[in-house]
Amino acid sequence: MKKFQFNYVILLLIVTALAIFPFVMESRTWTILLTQVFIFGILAMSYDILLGYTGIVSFGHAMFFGMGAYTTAVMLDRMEPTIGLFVLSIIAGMAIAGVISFAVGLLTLRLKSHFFAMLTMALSGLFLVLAEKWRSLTFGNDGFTFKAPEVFRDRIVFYLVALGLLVVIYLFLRRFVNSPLGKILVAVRENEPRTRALGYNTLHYKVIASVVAGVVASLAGSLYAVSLRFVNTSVLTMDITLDALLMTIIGGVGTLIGPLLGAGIIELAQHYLSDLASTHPIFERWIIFFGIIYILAVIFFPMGIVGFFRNLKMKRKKRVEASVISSKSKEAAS
Amino acid sequence: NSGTGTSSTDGDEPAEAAEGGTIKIGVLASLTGALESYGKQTKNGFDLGLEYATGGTNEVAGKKIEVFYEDTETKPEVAVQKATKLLEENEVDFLVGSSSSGDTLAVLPLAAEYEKIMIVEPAVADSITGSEFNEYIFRTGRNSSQDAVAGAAAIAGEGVKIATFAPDYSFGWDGVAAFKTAAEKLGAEIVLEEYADPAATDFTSNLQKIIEAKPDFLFVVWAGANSPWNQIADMKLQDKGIKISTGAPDIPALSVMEPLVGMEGFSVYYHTLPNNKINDWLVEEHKKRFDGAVPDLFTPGGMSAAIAIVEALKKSEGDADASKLIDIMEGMSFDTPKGTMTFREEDHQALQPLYSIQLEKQDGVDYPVPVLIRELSAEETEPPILNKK
Amino acid sequence: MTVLLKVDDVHTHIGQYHILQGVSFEAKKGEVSVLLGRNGAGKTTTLKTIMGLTPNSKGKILFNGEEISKKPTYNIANGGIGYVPEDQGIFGPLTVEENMKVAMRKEDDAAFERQEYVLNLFPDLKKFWKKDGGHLSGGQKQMLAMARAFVNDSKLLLIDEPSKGLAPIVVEKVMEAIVEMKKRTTIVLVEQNFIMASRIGDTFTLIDDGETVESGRMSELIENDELKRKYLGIGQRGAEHGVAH
Amino acid sequence: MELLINLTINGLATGMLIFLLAAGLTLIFGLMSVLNFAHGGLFAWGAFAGVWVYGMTGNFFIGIAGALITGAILGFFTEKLIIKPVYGNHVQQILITLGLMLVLQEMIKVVWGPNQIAVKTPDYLAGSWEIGDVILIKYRLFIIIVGMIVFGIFQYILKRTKIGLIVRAGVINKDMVQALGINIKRVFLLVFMTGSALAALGGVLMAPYSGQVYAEMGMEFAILAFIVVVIGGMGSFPGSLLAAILVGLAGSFMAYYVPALSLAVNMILMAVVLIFRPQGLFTAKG
Amino acid sequence: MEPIVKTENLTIRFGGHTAVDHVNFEMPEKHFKSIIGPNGAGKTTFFNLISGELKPSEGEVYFKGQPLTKLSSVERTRLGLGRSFQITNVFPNLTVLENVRLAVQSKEKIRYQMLKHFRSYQLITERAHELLELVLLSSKADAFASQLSHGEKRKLEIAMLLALETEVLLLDEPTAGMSLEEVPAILEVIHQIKNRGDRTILLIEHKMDMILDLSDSIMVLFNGKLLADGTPEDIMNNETVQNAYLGGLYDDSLVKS
Ligand SMILES: Nc1ncnc2c1ncn2[C@@H]1O[C@H](COP(=O)(O)OP(=O)(O)OP(=O)(O)O)[C@@H](O)[C@H]1O
Ligand SMILES: Nc1ncnc2c1ncn2[C@@H]1O[C@H](COP(=O)(O)OP(=O)(O)OP(=O)(O)O)[C@@H](O)[C@H]1O
Ligand SMILES: [Mg+2]
Ligand SMILES: [Mg+2]
Repeated sequence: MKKFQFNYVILLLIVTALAIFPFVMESRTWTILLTQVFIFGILAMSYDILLGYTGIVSFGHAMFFGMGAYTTAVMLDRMEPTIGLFVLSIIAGMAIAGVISFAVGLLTLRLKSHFFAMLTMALSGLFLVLAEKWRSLTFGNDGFTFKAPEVFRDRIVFYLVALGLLVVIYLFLRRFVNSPLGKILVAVRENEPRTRALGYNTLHYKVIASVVAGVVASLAGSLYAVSLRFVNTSVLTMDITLDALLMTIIGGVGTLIGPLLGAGIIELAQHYLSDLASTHPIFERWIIFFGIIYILAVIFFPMGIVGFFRNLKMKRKKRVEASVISSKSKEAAS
Repeated sequence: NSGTGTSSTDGDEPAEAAEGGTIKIGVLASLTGALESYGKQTKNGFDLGLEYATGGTNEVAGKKIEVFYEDTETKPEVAVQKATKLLEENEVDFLVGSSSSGDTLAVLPLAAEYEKIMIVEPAVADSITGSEFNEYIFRTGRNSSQDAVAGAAAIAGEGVKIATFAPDYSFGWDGVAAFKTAAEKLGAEIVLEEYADPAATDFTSNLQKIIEAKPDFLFVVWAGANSPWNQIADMKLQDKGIKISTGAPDIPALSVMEPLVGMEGFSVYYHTLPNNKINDWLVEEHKKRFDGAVPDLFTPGGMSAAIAIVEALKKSEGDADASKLIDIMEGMSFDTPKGTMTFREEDHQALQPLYSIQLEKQDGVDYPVPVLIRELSAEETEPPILNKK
Repeated sequence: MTVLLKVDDVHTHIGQYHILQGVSFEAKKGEVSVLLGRNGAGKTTTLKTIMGLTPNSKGKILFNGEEISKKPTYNIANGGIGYVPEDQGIFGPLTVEENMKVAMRKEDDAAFERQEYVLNLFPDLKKFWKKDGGHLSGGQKQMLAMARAFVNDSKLLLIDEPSKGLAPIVVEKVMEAIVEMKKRTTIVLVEQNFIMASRIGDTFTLIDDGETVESGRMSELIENDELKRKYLGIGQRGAEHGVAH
Repeated sequence: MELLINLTINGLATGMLIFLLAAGLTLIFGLMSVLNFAHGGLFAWGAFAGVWVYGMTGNFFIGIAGALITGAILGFFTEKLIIKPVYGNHVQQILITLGLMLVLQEMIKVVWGPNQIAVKTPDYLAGSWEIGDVILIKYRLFIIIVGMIVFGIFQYILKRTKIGLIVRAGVINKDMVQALGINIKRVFLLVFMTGSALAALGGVLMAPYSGQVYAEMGMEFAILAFIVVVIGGMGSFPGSLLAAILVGLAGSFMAYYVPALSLAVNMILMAVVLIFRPQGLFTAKG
Repeated sequence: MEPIVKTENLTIRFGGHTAVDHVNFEMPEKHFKSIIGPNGAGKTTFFNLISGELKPSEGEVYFKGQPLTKLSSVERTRLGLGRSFQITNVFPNLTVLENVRLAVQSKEKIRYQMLKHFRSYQLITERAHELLELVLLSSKADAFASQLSHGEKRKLEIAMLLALETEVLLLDEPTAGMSLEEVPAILEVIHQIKNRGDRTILLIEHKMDMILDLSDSIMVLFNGKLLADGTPEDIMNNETVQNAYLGGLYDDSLVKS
């Protein structure tokens, strides 16, 4: 499958556009909304590494998101909230997530699809309970607020930071999936036993994938916590995992850029629909429309949005090819 | 920094033009999801409250009042988004809300950051006026401790043995902790603290334990639809001489408490409990407006929040500057459907009366009705001060 | 002899690919018609198209004089057509017994007699009756695939490369079986093993690049070295390994 | 002694209830391997519809019938409109059924309002017997019986008929099954409808048990159902039954002896089972 | 010279059934041996035991004198035991080229490189194309493997095995279902490898003439037991082999195709 060429120029344009956006568009709501989109975009991309590239359906991804969120929140709360500490807390969170995802990976990745998915769900469930019970640290389900570094009080700064990190992560992950190792991940997704027979130790690759995904998810978590200046157990709930899942699928699994779009679409759709609700009473039950969006998404974009456009490209390409093939084989015949 | 909220947004509302200017209030509530009914109660209450306090003019000190409602969906991140929208786009002068403690806690720092008064209603967590307190926060809603004190007042006494049963998360733990101090102050003895998974299908094991502890009372702290009442009845606790006590919830939840008819407990509000003009007006109007429906648990709360704001503005001649308002509101007393409330200086918690009640079956009503035993005065239910840093 | 199956200028598209570009042949009652052609010629697709698994975009498929090409697969099958796919289509997690059970359309005595017959033909299946189909050996899978088709009394059997992966002695048995089947049913056979094809086939159809290039009585093909060389590569260097000398 | 009996009986009853919640999913997820996140929605609809009919007619059993029919009808449309395009594609199944879940859950609020609705246990099933210190809650015994009946019926159907085989075969290789003359689409539709009806049954039986129905009950218990189906071993009724009873007993005993962990009991159970038995307790053959 | 592959009492049981039964065999280096035997004799299982897909219930496999039981199939492949599969086993949703590239990549030991772009490894792609040429599959390079016909898949299977360039090649019915026209080509490929004389090859086939043409020696498996192991002549004259495997029709050349 040819990789969709998302060339750097467009990328650059979009990024610069986004970078100047908050200065031209004064609205803070947008700044905040987009910051959310960036953060969940990072989370969704990390999930795509699992789902899209390695073919692993995990129901426990929130676990790593939550680790990042809590590590950062606790550190900023207990110590003087400086930029340095913020960076440190992110790294700490990633480290923890890395170690845990490694252990969890070794423990769970031997299991087959459904059984794996449910086991991850169980483990992240246990982390949720832990956060619920370890109140001295987490204040349980009420959670706690904390001070973000002074510079972030201006939301634009944080917006730019999130955007920056998003771009970095995107470029990194894109290189990662286009590396030889990335190719092997895809092989694992397509036919694990065969991959082993080619001399690749598939468990290693699955663990690597889940560690990368876990670490990136933790980064998203850290940013999320800071964007709210608040954390509670909701960062560890199934909802987070499902959000990541939905964004990935709507955008198109195994496309990396897709999950980003997905994040945008879901966040915006949610924003607008719930807005409508406050204006037009018919939209009081806007969640219904939200659900319908999911359903239509699958029916009209079964491969996700990016997947959909790729297929168009493919089709055009193939038509040409098809004719080539048949002509070639004709030659062969004579 | 952008936090002053005075940065001009694109497309000013015409309201701004109205001479004397406008006061803007942003109300955060769960208008969808599990807490939907709470959110709606607050909303209706707040509308009526404004109308009552401004005598229908919807103006205070010559300024129009404009209200914006936002749905937090009971998700902290959404709450923050919506709150910021209110503060930035709508440039509200007050925040009100919200239906869940999580959402509210997430929004608290914004009030401080934007230096706007936030009236907390009806979120119950002690930490809001405790560890997470900041000076912009005022709470018209009662907190866990007040519930607890009221609960204790209803049943605790010298040598009374009490077991508690609560859901196994912050709300439950807070509630029980607060209740314990209150009850023990009254000389009661807590013989057992049981916690259960709020989503559990089966509570009988916990009840089993409670039975064995042989308490005089079982005090239940509960919230959420999946309630234990049926199983309490099935396990025949009452027959075993264990009296049940708990806080009377809102009407929909009351309707599932059939099995507990006769129990003594406390209530934050039921429309027949308070006896004052404002409440009569509330019930009256509410019935008119919502084809016969009576105000429910958190409707008066919403109303009280509105009244508090209007009263404060009257005193400040419509000046919405937070620092001024804080001085005014600290210690301010105001009349609400639940009688007179007073924002306590130290933690801005509104001291308010609660009600010690008994559940009775009344014909014509398809749910057990809380009937007044006695009103617990604001002083009596005064909670400990928890925001000493 | 009456024509049971008539495939008339059938075109089939899979995705954007134009796979079959005009396949035509007839299968007469009680005969064995063999489809021949190099890898990728379109033999399997032809059978799939008849079964309605890859619907044709053009042309007619008449079974008993009735147009079946627009019918859903299960109707076609119930109309009395049995199919032995190239990839055997064994239900791995199901036991041999269960595989047979799913296949058996009517569970009457006749059916169980036929089952007895095939189990005697392929004793391995009886031996591994309770074993997962997925755990069978390659050849045993092939046997099971055929057994599944043989238990029903079909008017027409479509068999895709039956001899593939079978030990010579079993190939021999399969041939006997097919000859036996001929008495009751008509057979369309895709077979690479030319010897086998030439022995049991009555007619042949040569497919190349999705088109019928030649068809006629098998005897004619056996005579016609030119054809054999052109489309079957028989007689080229190394191809001695393909046929008897 | 009485204590143990009580814990065990209540554990069993809860287990049976959970089994009933999961029975439908055992067919849809376990057997047809459709990741149906809308199961909870069907479950809740069964509960509300059933309770509504029960309220109208005053007869609990008519209520049950109502639930079954509602479930079947919902199942019919769900399969035709939602599931059919996504058979065999778990990723799409997750998205589309989650969408459906939201719709179903909110529609409940549209039809019956956002508040929970109280449900009375019919008098002849209400209350409990007390023998010594052993408390027998009538409704729970009723649940146990219904559970056994449902289990019996489906064991019989799956053992005696080919239907189970056909579904499993169809999941593996649809084309081949059709080439064998089976209208697999129809079979799937029927099985899915049955599964939905069972989900609805679980819902309506849950109602008097907990004394109320509320829109969110779906999501809450769907998770439980998934846990049971998976640790039971995808698509095996004995597996689901055993798993459900394990969950029930574990819950009951944990809550008594290790209350601190009772919040985590299901997760612990699932983790332990899967780590030591990665294929679940039973295989579909069991 | 010590054998490159050796088995001692190699045995595996599936439930009651013994699929491979105390097989002792030795494989001299750079030797070409074919394995024949009735269906279900245990040939593929024997391969699976050597390549590590299955673990023996008894006995041991040695590679250059080193016992393998502890090693996974992965490690064995890396050591130099490559195998092709009887039931075609490729990556259906990847292009034919990708399929082969993955095999080459493994041979080139580019296994954990995650920061360079895969295109910076031109040689891999080039090598992959060569191999496709070799098995006459170039025209399908960009088609998805799932779109190949059966015979084409068999060729891909072989290309992937060759890509690994392992010392020992285990070929499981490489030409099953390959058309008469294609067989010679594949045969040609195998011949080339054999003639290069640096590979050890084990071949499972039912096409007798092909076996006779290629093999230095033939071993016969029968109900999991090693029935005979010897020169083609000995085997062809072996009573049991004729009756139980080749069948009566042997002399009249049917079996030769
Ligand atoms: N799903 C598909 N998509 C695209 N092309 C396909 C697909 N299936 C088959 N083809 C192409 O159609 C042609 C015919 O395939 P088919 O399987 O009918 O050949 P065949 O005659 O059976 O070959 P063989 O003898 O190897 O089985 C081949 O070139 C193949 O590449
Ligand atoms: N995983 C397994 N579980 C159970 N039985 C098995 C398994 N694999 C193989 N068998 C049995 O072991 C025997 C040998 O199988 P194997 O595949 O080795 O035969 P084979 O010699 O390759 O036959 P063929 O020539 O048909 O490929 C067969 O009877 C088969 O049923
Ligand atoms: Mg074919
Ligand atoms: Mg074999």
